[in-house]
Amino acid sequence: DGISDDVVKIGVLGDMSGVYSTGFSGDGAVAAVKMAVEDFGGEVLGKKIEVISADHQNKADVASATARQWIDEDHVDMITDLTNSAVALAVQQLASDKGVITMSTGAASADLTGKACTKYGIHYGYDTHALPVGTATAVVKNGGDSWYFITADYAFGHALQDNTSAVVKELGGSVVGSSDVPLASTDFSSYLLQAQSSGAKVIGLANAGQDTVNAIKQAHEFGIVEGGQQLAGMLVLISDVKSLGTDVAKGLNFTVGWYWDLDDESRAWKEKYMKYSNGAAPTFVHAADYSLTLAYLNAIKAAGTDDSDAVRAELSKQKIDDFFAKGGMIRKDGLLEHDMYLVQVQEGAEDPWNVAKVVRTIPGNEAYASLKDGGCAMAQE
Amino acid sequence: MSEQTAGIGNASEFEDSGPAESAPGNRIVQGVLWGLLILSILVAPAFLYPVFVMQLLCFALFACAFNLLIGFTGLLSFGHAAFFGGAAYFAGHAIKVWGLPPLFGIITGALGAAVLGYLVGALAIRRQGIYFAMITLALAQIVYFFALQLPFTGGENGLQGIPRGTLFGLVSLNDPIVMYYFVAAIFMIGFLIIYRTIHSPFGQVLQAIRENEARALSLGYNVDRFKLIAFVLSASLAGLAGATKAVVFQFASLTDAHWQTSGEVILMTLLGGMGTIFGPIIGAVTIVTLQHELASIGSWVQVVIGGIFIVSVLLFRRGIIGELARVLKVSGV
Amino acid sequence: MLLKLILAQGMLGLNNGVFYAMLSLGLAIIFGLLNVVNFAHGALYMAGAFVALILYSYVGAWIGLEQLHINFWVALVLAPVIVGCFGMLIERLLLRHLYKFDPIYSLLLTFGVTLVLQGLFINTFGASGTPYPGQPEQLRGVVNLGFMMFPKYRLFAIVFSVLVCLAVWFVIERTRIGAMLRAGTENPELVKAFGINVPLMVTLTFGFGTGLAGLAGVLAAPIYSVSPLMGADLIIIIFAVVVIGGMGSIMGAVVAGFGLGLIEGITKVFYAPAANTVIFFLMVVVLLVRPAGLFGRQS
Amino acid sequence: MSDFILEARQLGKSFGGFRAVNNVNLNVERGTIHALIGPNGAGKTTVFNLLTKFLTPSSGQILFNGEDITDLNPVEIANRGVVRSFQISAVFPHLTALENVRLALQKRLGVSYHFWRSKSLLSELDDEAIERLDQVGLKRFAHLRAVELPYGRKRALEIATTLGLEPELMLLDEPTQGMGTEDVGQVAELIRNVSVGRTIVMVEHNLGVVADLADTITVLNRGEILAEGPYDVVSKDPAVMEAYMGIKADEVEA
Amino acid sequence: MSMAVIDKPLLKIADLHAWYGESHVLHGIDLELGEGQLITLLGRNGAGRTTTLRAIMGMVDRRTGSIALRGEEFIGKPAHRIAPSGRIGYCPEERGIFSSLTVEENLLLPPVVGEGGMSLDDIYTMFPNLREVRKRMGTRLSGGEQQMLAIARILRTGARLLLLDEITEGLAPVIVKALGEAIRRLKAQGYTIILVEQNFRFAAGVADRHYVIEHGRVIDRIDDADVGTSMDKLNHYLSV
Ligand SMILES: Nc1ncnc2c1ncn2[C@@H]1O[C@H](COP(=O)(O)OP(=O)(O)OP(=O)(O)O)[C@@H](O)[C@H]1O
Ligand SMILES: Nc1ncnc2c1ncn2[C@@H]1O[C@H](COP(=O)(O)OP(=O)(O)OP(=O)(O)O)[C@@H](O)[C@H]1O
Ligand SMILES: CC(C)C[C@H](N)C(=O)O
Ligand SMILES: [Mg+2]
Ligand SMILES: [Mg+2]
Repeated sequence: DGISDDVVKIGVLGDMSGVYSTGFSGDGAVAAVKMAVEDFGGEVLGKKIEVISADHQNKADVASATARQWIDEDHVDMITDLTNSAVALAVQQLASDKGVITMSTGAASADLTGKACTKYGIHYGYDTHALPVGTATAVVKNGGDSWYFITADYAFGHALQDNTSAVVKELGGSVVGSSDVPLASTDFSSYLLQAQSSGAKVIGLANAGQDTVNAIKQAHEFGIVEGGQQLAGMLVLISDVKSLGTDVAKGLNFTVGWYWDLDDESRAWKEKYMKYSNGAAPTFVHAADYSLTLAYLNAIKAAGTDDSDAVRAELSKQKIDDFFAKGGMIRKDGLLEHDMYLVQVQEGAEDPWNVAKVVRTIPGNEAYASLKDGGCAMAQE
Repeated sequence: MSEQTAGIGNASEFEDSGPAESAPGNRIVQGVLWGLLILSILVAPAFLYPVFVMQLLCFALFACAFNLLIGFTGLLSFGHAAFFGGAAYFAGHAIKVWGLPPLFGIITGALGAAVLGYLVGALAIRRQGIYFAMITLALAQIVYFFALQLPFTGGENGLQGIPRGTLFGLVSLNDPIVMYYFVAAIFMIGFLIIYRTIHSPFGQVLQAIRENEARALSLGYNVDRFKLIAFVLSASLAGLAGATKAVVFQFASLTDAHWQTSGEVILMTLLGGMGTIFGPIIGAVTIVTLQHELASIGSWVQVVIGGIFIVSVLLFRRGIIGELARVLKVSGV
Repeated sequence: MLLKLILAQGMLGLNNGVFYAMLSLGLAIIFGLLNVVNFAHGALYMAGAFVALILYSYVGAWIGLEQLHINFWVALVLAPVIVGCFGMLIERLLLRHLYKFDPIYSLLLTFGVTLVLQGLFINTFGASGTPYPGQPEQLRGVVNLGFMMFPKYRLFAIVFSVLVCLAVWFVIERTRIGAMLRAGTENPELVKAFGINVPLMVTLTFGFGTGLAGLAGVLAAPIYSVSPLMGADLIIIIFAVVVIGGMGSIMGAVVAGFGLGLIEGITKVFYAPAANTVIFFLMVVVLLVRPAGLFGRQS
Repeated sequence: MSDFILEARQLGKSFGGFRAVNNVNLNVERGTIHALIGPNGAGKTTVFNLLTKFLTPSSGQILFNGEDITDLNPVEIANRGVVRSFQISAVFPHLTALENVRLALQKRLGVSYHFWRSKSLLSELDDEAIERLDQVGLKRFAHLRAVELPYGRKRALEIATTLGLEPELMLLDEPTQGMGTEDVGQVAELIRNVSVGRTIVMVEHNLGVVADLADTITVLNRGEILAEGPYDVVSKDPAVMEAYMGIKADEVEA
Repeated sequence: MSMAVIDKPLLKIADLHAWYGESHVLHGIDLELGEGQLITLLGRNGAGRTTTLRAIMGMVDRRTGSIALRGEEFIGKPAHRIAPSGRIGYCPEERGIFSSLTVEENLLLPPVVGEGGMSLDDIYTMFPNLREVRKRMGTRLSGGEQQMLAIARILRTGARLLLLDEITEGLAPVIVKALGEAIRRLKAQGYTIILVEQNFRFAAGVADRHYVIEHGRVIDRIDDADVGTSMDKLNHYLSV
């Protein structure tokens, strides 16, 4: 009992320099975690809380080697961020084998708490199941019933494409094709042409970050949107909208796990965060990073130990009720079920970061797969 | 545009290569190095993170295998990552999907690398010098794309969660110390194979080919076949290293097959000393340790590694062991 | 529909061919004349793109003129000069010391230079890439080619690079400079004794070849986002292009560059996953039937 | 029954459109020294390259001991006992003289592909290697690396190595080129010694050496045979005198 | 030995030392020759004759002493300035034919250093073999053809001082003879020539003087007229 090694170590393993380093991971995520630790008082059960971070370069092997050493040598108690599903899947498995809790935020694949779920793996913030529920539904209902996907060619992209396809088909739409694009491509033109000639009404972007931004830009460059096809970004952050410009992104619908302009509590948190991050507004992933850090520390406090089993159990006992999630709960399969928001790009707001307005709140139980449908074997008994 | 550049690191450049290998001074230095090697392998896990030492051993074996080609045959392969990384996938698949025990999985990996080595080698030895280097580089890139696109490799995700399993159905390799000595044994076997190859009748012919290919041909040696065998041997041993690494990290990834890894193994060998026995080990240990220690400075590691590359090429073409041998006036180390 | 798609992908392929051709051209000049395989060529291409970006987005701020954005046309002239000068520096300070050794050492040296350059740019600008905002006004918008809408800028890039390639080919193959350079590679000492300033010639040539890489970088900036890794995988493709064209052959580099871009583009129509590898497979085939490359001098 | 060890029939080689060797018929009698002479560019080196398959003939046939060897590759030809030397000296510079010779002897042990065995098993060849070195006067240099030998001795080492293969037929391309007078004498002596019991074909510009050693001389000119026979006959042939020695040169455009 | 001093030497070399890296090869060469003269440098293998020519051309790692050409000092000049300002043509021992250039490109390579050079036609007339092979790559030539090319190449440039190193090496007697003719003709046309030879008979009769070099020094100097009487001495110098 008590705190192992007299210190609680939180490891932020993220993409510190690559395509996901803005918006999802990087300094912004580290700032959120550190801010939470500070707000918590820097200590838990009288022991120091330490935050360390490392760059996984979007490489699962780099990530798992780092995680392995963190666990074996540095006795890290919890690993978070794990932006990039391939990374998260690898590290979650490894950490669980070694009895260490992971709390993935940036990573999206619903498999993390689905068929790849583990005893100590938690997925916090959003997933590929939750994203299309809002966005794809809205698009299909507006008449966009045939889709062509441009998909990031790894765990995340494929999961997102699958989950979106399921939504589209359920609503009677069809999927006419897809192109797999390597992560961090800069030229989407040939895929876009392929999509264009498929005749689909909607080009679904099953990618994220810089990839999404580039794809949308080039679609405009080649006159694809003018040609009558609609783009649907399945994972868009406000930072992406900002770099696209609201004129280019105009009309875009997308789904987020939180938006800073939801209520006063959120607005206040955003102001505070911006001081930590050199003036960049938080994305919903950063908010999740903060929220989960507090949740984890509270669980240690409540359990009176940093023992993984005790903390994991405690995490599922609490309700997550803060600026980020209202009445959210961490399920047996490790998924944080909470409300999601469909937002739409808006132009000309006063605050340069006010790039979207919320058009619909998607209740947690609608957004996420049920425990039963999620496919986590461990959670079925 | 002459293609007849003699192999790298040989002939004209280094005129003075000390006395015969069996001179008494050499014997002593050789003995000391062997002793140091064995001793440090035995005691390292007591002082260092075993997984890290295992990584060192894997890369050291990789570099030694590579050196067999560049240092003792005069062929610069710029695509050795294909064998290292390829074998990792073969081994991973054999263990994870076919359920082979780890040892047989690793052997499967090495055999797979041998087949790849045969295919790449047979094509590449049609050209010489810089062309050979570029062709191996490009062929390795094909292997890389296969690793990216074939269904069994897991694409960008890599092949994850390869079980370490048990050795001969007896001891679990999940115990880090057992795993360590298992890896150490593989390293020693690989290293001894290389050592013996260099000092075999076959090695003698390789050296002759490196020094004067046309003459070797006129003496009736089938030069291409010798080169190909050397290539396949080197590829298999690189594969042995890669497969072992896959079991250590329970992971086969694209990084291992990427050209940058091919570049790194060249650097390790160059830095330690091409054509020396122990040099590649020193080079691998230096580079891997650097990467490890400097991981916190992020991409500056690349700058440092690049800088070392430049300095070694400009000033230490003999490498650490090569320079040492020159100063001590010994050979065969 | 299929024909339309083939034409469209062909155009895009040709567009990539611009960079294959210009880069392999520079590589071929440097190799053919200096016997150096410049691994850093891709990194210098990247540097060229960054120079354009820096001129547009940063220089103004540095000198206190926030509103100053040095435009694309200026970059098109300045970047090759800057990159070329940097190339000459590399030649003077580093490569020069390796000519008397196996050319493989030059390859390794430039490999090291590549790592350093990439690392420096990643550290300064991040690995993810920044879009180049300075695309010239005159070249915005699209042209309707009948089978597709094609951005004006990309069309410009194609035409411009064809002209550059032709001009370079003329200078090297049709003037005495070429012969002097080749001789200088082979036996610099003797060429010097004939009264030619070989070291200067070599430096200028290297500067010219790398300047071409810088030029390609500027051309690329408005198309792709400017990223420290933009040249990293490209260089391997360029190697294959050069081997296919015939190492050291100027014509080979240009023809193979555009041709392979085209083939790669069309491959995407039929079997997209093969597009990555088609160039390397072609390389294998060429090696089997014509080891010196399509335009190389057979030995 | 003719005792020709080597016969070339209608041998031809073109480079592009240029016929470097044209319809050459060469009959080399067993146990003799056969010299190939001719002006520069006559095709002598090319003929050597054809005979050893370093070049592929455009036309013609090569018989060795009556068997057609036209389609064999250089390695197979060497392994049949036709071994050549080069116009410039060809040794393995960083191997010792002993190791150089041993490489030739090693072949007959059939262990050259055995990478798993120790090379110490080659030491059984040392005695014979020393003997070969002794034959060419290099015994005391056995443990010196070849680079350290003076030019003439490198040439001798090359011959000793070649002898290690016990070739039936040796082809020597300008063995005395670039040597000072004292070396020339030494090498000529050496060639005479090793010719015992085997056949030698040599290209040589030094007429003194040719006159001294050769039993038969074939004169090539512009890829074709101009004359053939013993020195006394050939050297008096007016065509040879004009084309090769340049007698009557005043009338020929220099 | 006769020590006739030339009034106005075209080339005067005094106390020339030269090094390759650490190795000190020339130990004080002194020689001189007047406009239109022909001298030979004789000596055994490794005596330093080639190095003397290379030192004149600035092709050694370090040189000291004096090389005065038409009164101008050449020691400090960078290598690429020597041929043009001295109007020198150099034919190296190893011939130095460029393999990546055609024969004609090889011929046209050396820049013109003065007026009065031979035209391509003159050259092909002098060496008809070369005309036949002019489109061929340099090193596809036979040894002898390469030798001709190496000499022809410098005759085009208008050089007036020719440094010729072992030009008869590896050549058939017929060519050696032709070259002898050519040398005679060049001399008659007023060229100044330094000839490095193993074979002094080749130059006997054309040369003005012979310098015997050993261990990087001039050990003797023999006027051509005295060759007959100095035969024993010469044989002694040149053989064992
Ligand atoms: N690979 C080649 N391509 C084109 N021409 C060639 C090639 N090799 C040789 N030749 C030509 O063939 C002719 C014969 O050359 P070869 O080397 O056989 O002459 P050689 O009799 O040995 O002369 P030398 O006594 O000068 O060595 C020459 O004119 C040469 O230019
Ligand atoms: N590049 C070099 N580096 C070091 N030493 C050299 C070099 N070239 C020549 N030497 C040495 O300098 C000395 C003189 O050589 P040089 O070539 O001038 O002789 P030479 O009189 O022309 O004889 P040869 O008949 O061999 O041409 C020799 O001892 C030789 O070994
Ligand atoms: C930043 C993200 C889009 C990463 C992605 N969510 C993934 O799972 O890989
Ligand atoms: Mg010849
Ligand atoms: Mg000489």
